[in-house]
Amino acid sequence: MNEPVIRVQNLKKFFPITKGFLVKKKVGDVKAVDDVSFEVYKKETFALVGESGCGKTTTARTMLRLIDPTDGKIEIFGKDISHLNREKLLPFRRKMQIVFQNPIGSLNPRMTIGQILIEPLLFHKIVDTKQEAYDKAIELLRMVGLKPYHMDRYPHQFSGGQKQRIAIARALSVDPEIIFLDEPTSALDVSVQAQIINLFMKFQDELNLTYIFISHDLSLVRFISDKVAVMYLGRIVEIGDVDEIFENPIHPYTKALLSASPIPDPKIEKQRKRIILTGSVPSPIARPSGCFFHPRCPFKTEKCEKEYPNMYKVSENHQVSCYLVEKEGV
Amino acid sequence: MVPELFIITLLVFLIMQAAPGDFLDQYRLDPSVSKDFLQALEKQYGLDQPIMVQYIKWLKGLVTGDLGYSFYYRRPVSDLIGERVLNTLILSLYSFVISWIVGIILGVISALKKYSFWDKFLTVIAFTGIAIPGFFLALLLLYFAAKTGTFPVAGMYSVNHGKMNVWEGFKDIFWHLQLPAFTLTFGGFAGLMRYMRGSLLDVLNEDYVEFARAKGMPERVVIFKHAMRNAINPLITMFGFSLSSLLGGAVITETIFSWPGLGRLVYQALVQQDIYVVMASTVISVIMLIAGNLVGDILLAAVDPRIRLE
Amino acid sequence: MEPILSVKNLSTWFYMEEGVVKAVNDVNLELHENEVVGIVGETGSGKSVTVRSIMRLIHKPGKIVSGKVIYRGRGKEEDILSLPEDEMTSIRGKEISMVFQDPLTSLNPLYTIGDQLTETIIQHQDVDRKTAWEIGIEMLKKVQIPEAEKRMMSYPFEFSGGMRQRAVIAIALSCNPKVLIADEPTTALDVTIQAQILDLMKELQKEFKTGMLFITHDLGVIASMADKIIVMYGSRQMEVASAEDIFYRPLHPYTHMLLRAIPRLDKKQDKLEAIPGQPPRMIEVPNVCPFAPRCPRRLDKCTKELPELVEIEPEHFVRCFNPVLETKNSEAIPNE
Amino acid sequence: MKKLSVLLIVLVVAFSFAALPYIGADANGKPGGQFVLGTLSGPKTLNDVVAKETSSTDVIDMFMAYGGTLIERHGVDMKFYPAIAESWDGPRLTSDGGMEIIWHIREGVKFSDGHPLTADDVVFTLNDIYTNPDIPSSMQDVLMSTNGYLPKAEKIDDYTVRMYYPEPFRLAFRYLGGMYIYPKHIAEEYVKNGNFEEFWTVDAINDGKIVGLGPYIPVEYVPDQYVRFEKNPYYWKKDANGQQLPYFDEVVFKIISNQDAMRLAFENGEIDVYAPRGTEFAELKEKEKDLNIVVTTAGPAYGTTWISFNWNTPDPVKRKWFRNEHFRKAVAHSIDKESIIDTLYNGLGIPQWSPVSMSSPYFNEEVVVKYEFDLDLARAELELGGFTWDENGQLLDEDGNPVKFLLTTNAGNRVREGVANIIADALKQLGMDVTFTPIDFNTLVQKLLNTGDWEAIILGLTGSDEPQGGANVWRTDGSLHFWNYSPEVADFVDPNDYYLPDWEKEIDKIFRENVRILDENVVYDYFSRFQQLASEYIPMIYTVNSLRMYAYKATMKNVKIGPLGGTAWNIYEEWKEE
Repeated sequence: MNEPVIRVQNLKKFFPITKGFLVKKKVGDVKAVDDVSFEVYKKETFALVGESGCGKTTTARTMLRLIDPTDGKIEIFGKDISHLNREKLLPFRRKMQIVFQNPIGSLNPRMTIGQILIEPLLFHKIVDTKQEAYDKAIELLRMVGLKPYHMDRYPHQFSGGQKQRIAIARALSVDPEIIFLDEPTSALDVSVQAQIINLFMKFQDELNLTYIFISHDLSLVRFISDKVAVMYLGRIVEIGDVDEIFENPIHPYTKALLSASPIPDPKIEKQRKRIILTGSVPSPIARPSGCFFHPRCPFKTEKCEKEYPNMYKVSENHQVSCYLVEKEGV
Repeated sequence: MVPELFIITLLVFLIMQAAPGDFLDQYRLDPSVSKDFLQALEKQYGLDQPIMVQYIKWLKGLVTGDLGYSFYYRRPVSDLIGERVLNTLILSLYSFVISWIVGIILGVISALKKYSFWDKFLTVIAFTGIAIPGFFLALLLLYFAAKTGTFPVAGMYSVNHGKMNVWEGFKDIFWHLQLPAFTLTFGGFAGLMRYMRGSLLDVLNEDYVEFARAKGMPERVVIFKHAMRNAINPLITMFGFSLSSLLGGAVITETIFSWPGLGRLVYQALVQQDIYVVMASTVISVIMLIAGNLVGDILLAAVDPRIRLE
Repeated sequence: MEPILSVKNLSTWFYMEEGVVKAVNDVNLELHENEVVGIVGETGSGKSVTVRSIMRLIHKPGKIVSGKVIYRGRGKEEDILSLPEDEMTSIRGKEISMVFQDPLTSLNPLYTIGDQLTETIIQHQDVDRKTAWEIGIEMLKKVQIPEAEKRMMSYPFEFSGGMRQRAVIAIALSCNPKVLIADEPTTALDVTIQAQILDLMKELQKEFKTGMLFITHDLGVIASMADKIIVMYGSRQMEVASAEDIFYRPLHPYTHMLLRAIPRLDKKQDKLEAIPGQPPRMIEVPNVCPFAPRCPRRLDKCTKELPELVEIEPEHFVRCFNPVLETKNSEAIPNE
Repeated sequence: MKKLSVLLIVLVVAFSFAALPYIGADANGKPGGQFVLGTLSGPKTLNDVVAKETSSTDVIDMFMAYGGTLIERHGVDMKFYPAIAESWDGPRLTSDGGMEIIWHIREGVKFSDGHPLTADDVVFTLNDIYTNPDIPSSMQDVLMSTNGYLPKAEKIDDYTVRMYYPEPFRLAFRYLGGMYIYPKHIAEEYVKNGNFEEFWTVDAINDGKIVGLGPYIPVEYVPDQYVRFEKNPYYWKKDANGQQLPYFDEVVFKIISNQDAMRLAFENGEIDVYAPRGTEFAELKEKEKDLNIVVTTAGPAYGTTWISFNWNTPDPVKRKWFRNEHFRKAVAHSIDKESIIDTLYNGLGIPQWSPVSMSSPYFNEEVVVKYEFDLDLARAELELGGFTWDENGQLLDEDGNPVKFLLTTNAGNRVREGVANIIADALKQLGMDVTFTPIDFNTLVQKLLNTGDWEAIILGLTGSDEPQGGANVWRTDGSLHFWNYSPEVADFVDPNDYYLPDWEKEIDKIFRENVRILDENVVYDYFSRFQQLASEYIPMIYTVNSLRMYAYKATMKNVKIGPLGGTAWNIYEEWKEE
């Protein structure tokens, strides 16, 4: 088997909490990402799912070194980038691009689409001359389904879907190998979402891209990803092959998530047995003892309150951090 | 607070010292003042000592409550400030209160009648207030006073003030107060009004205002209970901040209207390089700034549970 | 039985500097007691403006240009749109309530939950503060907020998103309204919380026999909630039918394509069928089918005139010259 | 020695029958009313020894001068009249080569607190205050004779005081006679305690502690608002009808910090007198009838405006030009004084040629050299000085260096900046490359006094009717002899390159010697020679004197405006017609 392109090991990101009126004092940490490990292989789509505050976005941002990790390793193509300085990071930055949730916020409103596309080409020295950059920009626009005459327009003249296409074109412009997709369609209408998702699928095929896909939409995750990691309060609770996990979820939280996601089919909806969780996600500042999920878990045992469960291997492509595995003897 | 005060005063002191010349320069070109006499004065004022020695001496005095000595007035700085602080407060508090009341009321009207004639009219007034230089307005008012004789031209008291009884004296000051207060108010309320308008318009667009309507609250309750209190919030920080300008914000107005306040004293001291008066005013400004922000924070905590309970 | 609420030929336009935005055109709908009508549509389809028009919460430069909203909950037929403004306050919150999309911003941050709850109760019911407070506590218990007595004293920021939406629902239902309008009430919430809230709303709706207008862009959510569904596109109703008909026998090409464009949790799909093109701009739209530019079944006629909303089958209305009749036998969702 | 004894006789003849009436003895007015004057700022102190600015001295004058000194000067005829001293003997030489004045003090004069004035007060004032080495004051510089002696006073009897110098000192009469007299019974305590600095701060007004011999005593001070004076109930003067002076019950100094407001207050009738600026004069003059005011001018003011060059400027090439008298004369020929008067003084100015004020009795126009505005003459002077022009018209010195220098003045003074521009324009026509840059006053003072880093400057000095007041400027070792400091005074002057022409030495001598001469005629000759030398060699090239301008209410009576200046010098006999 080939080497993974991304290997994250025991990644941690803590944010200090300060308090005080005149003198600020550190009173604790928000453990946004706590001991997260996974591997991603080439041409794979790896999904990070979970509810808001679970740490999926922080994980991605730390991997991109947009924020510095507190501890752990981030290996990209076999090299640990967790402590590289700006300069040494640059080639990795080029290889790793990101498409954000909100296309409006990520495009400079004062620059034309042409300028937005040409700038990174010249900065990363993908091309040598302005003419080449211009030609390449037009090529990119075509690739994402826009027209050459769009070059001279400004972002506000485009619809949401078109803006996201521009963001994709910009990400693709520097020939990346890994693209982080941070809820890339959640601001889009349903009728446009499919266009964008199909575009991602097409480029992955044609350009051998590896995707890190961050989403709370499990239907979308199922459709697009190969592997999925379910996060809860900064930790991965279940990880593995998408189909296996969606067909046979083991962690009660994964189960709850799946059962809570609506299905556009009234008959199925009416027959479904829902696991309705009580309460909401606890604060990441004061996480429960033992398994973080135990206060909401319908299957909790005494053990769950005391000790955080290890990762158990369910199958070759499926791991879960829950004592249920032992009980069921999988 | 203490380190801020220390750094700022040291900075001001160094800047004052870095400026060419000193307080005595104004006498150096006077043929009737001899070199020996100037030297005697230098020694007397401590100007012959190294800068840091002068600063530390002043600082030591400050700790014991001694603000230093004015070269120009040859009196303790605390006396000079003491006899003017009330005058400045009368003027600035009066116009402060009026600016805030007028600014908030007009801002609310302007926001509620958005894009109406009154909104546009008040906007024009506000921008006039912001744009017109204070000294120009002050001079305009002076001419108005002189031509119509309705208001006294300058000063805080009539020359016969000392012979008036309490009520007459109060009326006398009140009468003198109007023009300078108008100058300050006109420049001050406009910003507040625009700020209040903007803030209220923002709040009126908030979901909770719409939700209050949707649950059937009368418009009066929607505006005054749900919108207004939220709209005032950002102004409270400003309120605290502008409190700090109460003791020093009106140099030009005070000078033009001959109002016997601190602004004039400090301005003159700056020009004359009367360093300890400047230093004292710096100390006052810093303390006022810190106190103002503190008041702002306390008020904000009082009205906003999010701040209070965190 | 007469519907409790009938909307007739409602149009609401916004007079902007760039031109007139015809946000809602000629909308008709009926809502019965104990019935859930869903309105589905994308951003700018006019679904939200429709319900705000019913509440008369349209502000300048918007204007309700035509139509009637007949309310029958007070033993007579009343056109809400022609009531005086102060009369309107006795309809809002008491007869017709509304829940907004974002629970984080629907509550005033400066007042306690109890205050915001009791002020509504006092406004509409002839009770004193103490009674109102007790009714408030009861309502919080109804929406399953634990320690209701204590939580009355809390401020919104002390609540999580789900709890806030519960509080909003408590306020909306506190005066036992006959109609509840829910404008994307769970869009801002996480999926597990969404499930809780939807469950709760459904339960309460059944309990109070409220007529509910439920607005969403999420076909999954609407599938579990609505008895009847209105599909809106480009400020007009495109298809109106029972939930089953919409999902299993969609007749309008837009509905038909939309159902194929969304991924499904319960199936492994190879491909999503994307709808080409962009949603329409809403300024100065001509009177033709708004979906025509993106429609693969477009006829010449479609770009020239506006199809009527016709009842093609009983209780199944479609606005289309070329409906998808050949897929009658529920090909829309391939059954496995 | 023979010459001296002749002098002595002349002096005795001239002064010992001094039985003139006092000023105001012939006045005929109506008592009562209030007189309001405007002032730009309030007093800083009421202690004359400490006071340095007019805002303080104007207030002090009210209770210590105006009849409160031994002798006083008439503002129009400029003569000295008896005041507290009824008569005097001297000044006269004494047998030991010194000089004395015997003052006969008027009997029955009382301070404003009713305490009688005696010789003790006068002796105390001179010996214990003005000449006290522990109380530094600028008065000591004024009183010091040529060789650094200070006078001593001794009481002969209760009403006779003798003042004595070890050498003759001409100025003694005016300075000693004009000295303010302190009430010994109040001031002595402070002198003894060594805290005379703290005597009569402004707080003393409201404490009711001010005591004086002058006509009005300050009784109320509201900082930055007004000072109110009440008439001195024991003031000694009486008018022609035996009515005790002064006439006004009250005088008020109204403090108005803004000149525009001051003028409006005058037009509004809130103040009684006003000193208009040149720009306002014509306008006010037009309103004379409407406002019922008098608007008038009164001869040239003492203040001067001149251009000067630094003979010790750091660049030796430039030093050479500036020391060249032809260069300076050429500059003098290029000053268009008429256009300065027209454009900058609104016509209310007068050309100045002599270092002695035109209002001074020593002014002698006959001897003064005048370099009229004439660029051709200027060019001729330059040629005489060895200068030439290149093909572009640029002026070159005899070594071929282009003439190029910086002209400066203090920023913010509109008149000086205007004068600088007019002069710079003319000099450019002569082919000089002049760059004019105004700089901050304090920086300018540093350059002028401490570093010598300047080339050409336009400035002004205050003056008086007594030329000796400029000794600090004209003596070669003077601390304001800035165009050519002696290396002993300023360390930036190179002693090896110090250039002192004969005429400078002669002027120096005049300033050293004239004060030893008591014969006014001889002094007059001395200062004539001074004026001749200074105006010919022009180390300072004078430009224009502004005229003094006054406006006052027409109801004010007995306002007598003369060369001494001011509307208040005879305030005790002024009155108002209601």
